[in-house]
Amino acid sequence: MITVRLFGMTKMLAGNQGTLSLNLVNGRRVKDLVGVLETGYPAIGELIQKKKVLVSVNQEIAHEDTTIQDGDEVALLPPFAGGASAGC
Amino acid sequence: MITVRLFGMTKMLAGNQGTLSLNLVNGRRVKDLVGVLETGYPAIGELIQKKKVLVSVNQEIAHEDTTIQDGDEVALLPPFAGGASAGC
Amino acid sequence: MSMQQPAGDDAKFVRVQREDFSVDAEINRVRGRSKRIGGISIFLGTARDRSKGRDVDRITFEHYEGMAQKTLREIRERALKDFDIIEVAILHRYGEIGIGENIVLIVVGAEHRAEAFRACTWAIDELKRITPIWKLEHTPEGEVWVEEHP
Amino acid sequence: MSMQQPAGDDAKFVRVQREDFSVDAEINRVRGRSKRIGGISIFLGTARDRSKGRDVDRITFEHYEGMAQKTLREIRERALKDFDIIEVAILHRYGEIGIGENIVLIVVGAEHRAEAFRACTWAIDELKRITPIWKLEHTPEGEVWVEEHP
Repeated sequence: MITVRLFGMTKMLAGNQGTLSLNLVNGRRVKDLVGVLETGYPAIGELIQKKKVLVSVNQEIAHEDTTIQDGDEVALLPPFAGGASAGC
Repeated sequence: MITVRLFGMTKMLAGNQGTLSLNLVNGRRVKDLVGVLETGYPAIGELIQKKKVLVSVNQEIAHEDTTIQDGDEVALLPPFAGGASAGC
Repeated sequence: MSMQQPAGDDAKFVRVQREDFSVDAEINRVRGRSKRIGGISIFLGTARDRSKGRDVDRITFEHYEGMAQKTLREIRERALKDFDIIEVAILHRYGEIGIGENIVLIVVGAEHRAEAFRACTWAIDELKRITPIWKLEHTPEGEVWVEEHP
Repeated sequence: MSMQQPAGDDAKFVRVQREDFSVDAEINRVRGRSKRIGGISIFLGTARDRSKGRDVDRITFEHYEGMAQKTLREIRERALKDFDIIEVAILHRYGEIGIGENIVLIVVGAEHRAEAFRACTWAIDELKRITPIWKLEHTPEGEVWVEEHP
């Protein structure tokens, strides 16, 4: 089981769950995780495909071939919006 | 009699007098004032000729043909140095 | 990269916190680093009452605890390496923030002002680009997670 | 040009004073102008302990009372006219100032940060270029009236 942390709009799209517990049955890479997400949360899957939402592993931005180990900290990162008002 | 205000290095060059009282006998323009200064305070006169020191009349930068009226506020302005440490 | 939090300067000069901050206090922290500092460039971001044509009543910031701090520490370290500056402080608030309130602060101290300004503009651009912080705008029509294109 | 002092905003947002100032207080004055303000760019100049290779113990600033204020008011008005900003405050101290202390402050509030930064850098450049303020540096070797070439 992999625990995935959600923030902002991805949390909202998952019914305000802050984490998801997912089974990676067909592989341990980020793209396998995305496949599982596309089944259960198609809106999130689409945002990842469009690169609007990034996947991080251990607080580093990951790529589709990054391997996920047991105990790794995985998160879905919607577009960043720190730094004050829109376009400030 | 024209009263001329001095600041910074021009004040120092005039023996730390904050004002000078000068007689303009040969004309009422800034260049006539500079002529009088060159006699009494040659170091200041030279700085004005080199445009290192500016002359102001009524708090506006003046030119050599600016006329000085009785009661005008005249000042000699050495190079400005506001705004913190050198080259900050 | 190690997940361990470096101690020392980082905690003083990089913070993500719920509470408001004092700009004077952060300036004093930065200027306390060196008597060579002659120019301090500061950016303060505050909550506006309008965003993309919408009225905004208040804003809630969410951050990825740990990764947000790590990212800001990296921005500080790159600024210190890439610009001729002496110190930089980076603070970002999270939680609910009212209109007009402080959100983000960058304070850059340098010998000369040109480099202080350059590093400060770079740091706020970079913060917006790579820091995992998100913003929920509360508007009269409802709540919107904001997608920014800086 | 009239020698009369305009009343109102000028006295609040443009000051030449002996006393120290609080950056937070000046920021609050600027941000109080409008809830549209989202980006505030600030420049704070402080007294360095070195100048052109000389050690400096302290600095004395002299200003042309009246003309200095008039010049700073004109800089504020041109900044408000030429940049897309909402408010700008300009303060300069005079008298004796110790190393590390505040000398000059520019606070620019705008909707967007790019214009705030542009106006702030312009204002400090312009202040140094045209404001009748002079600086006497006290060094271990004596006192020097400083000529700046910005």
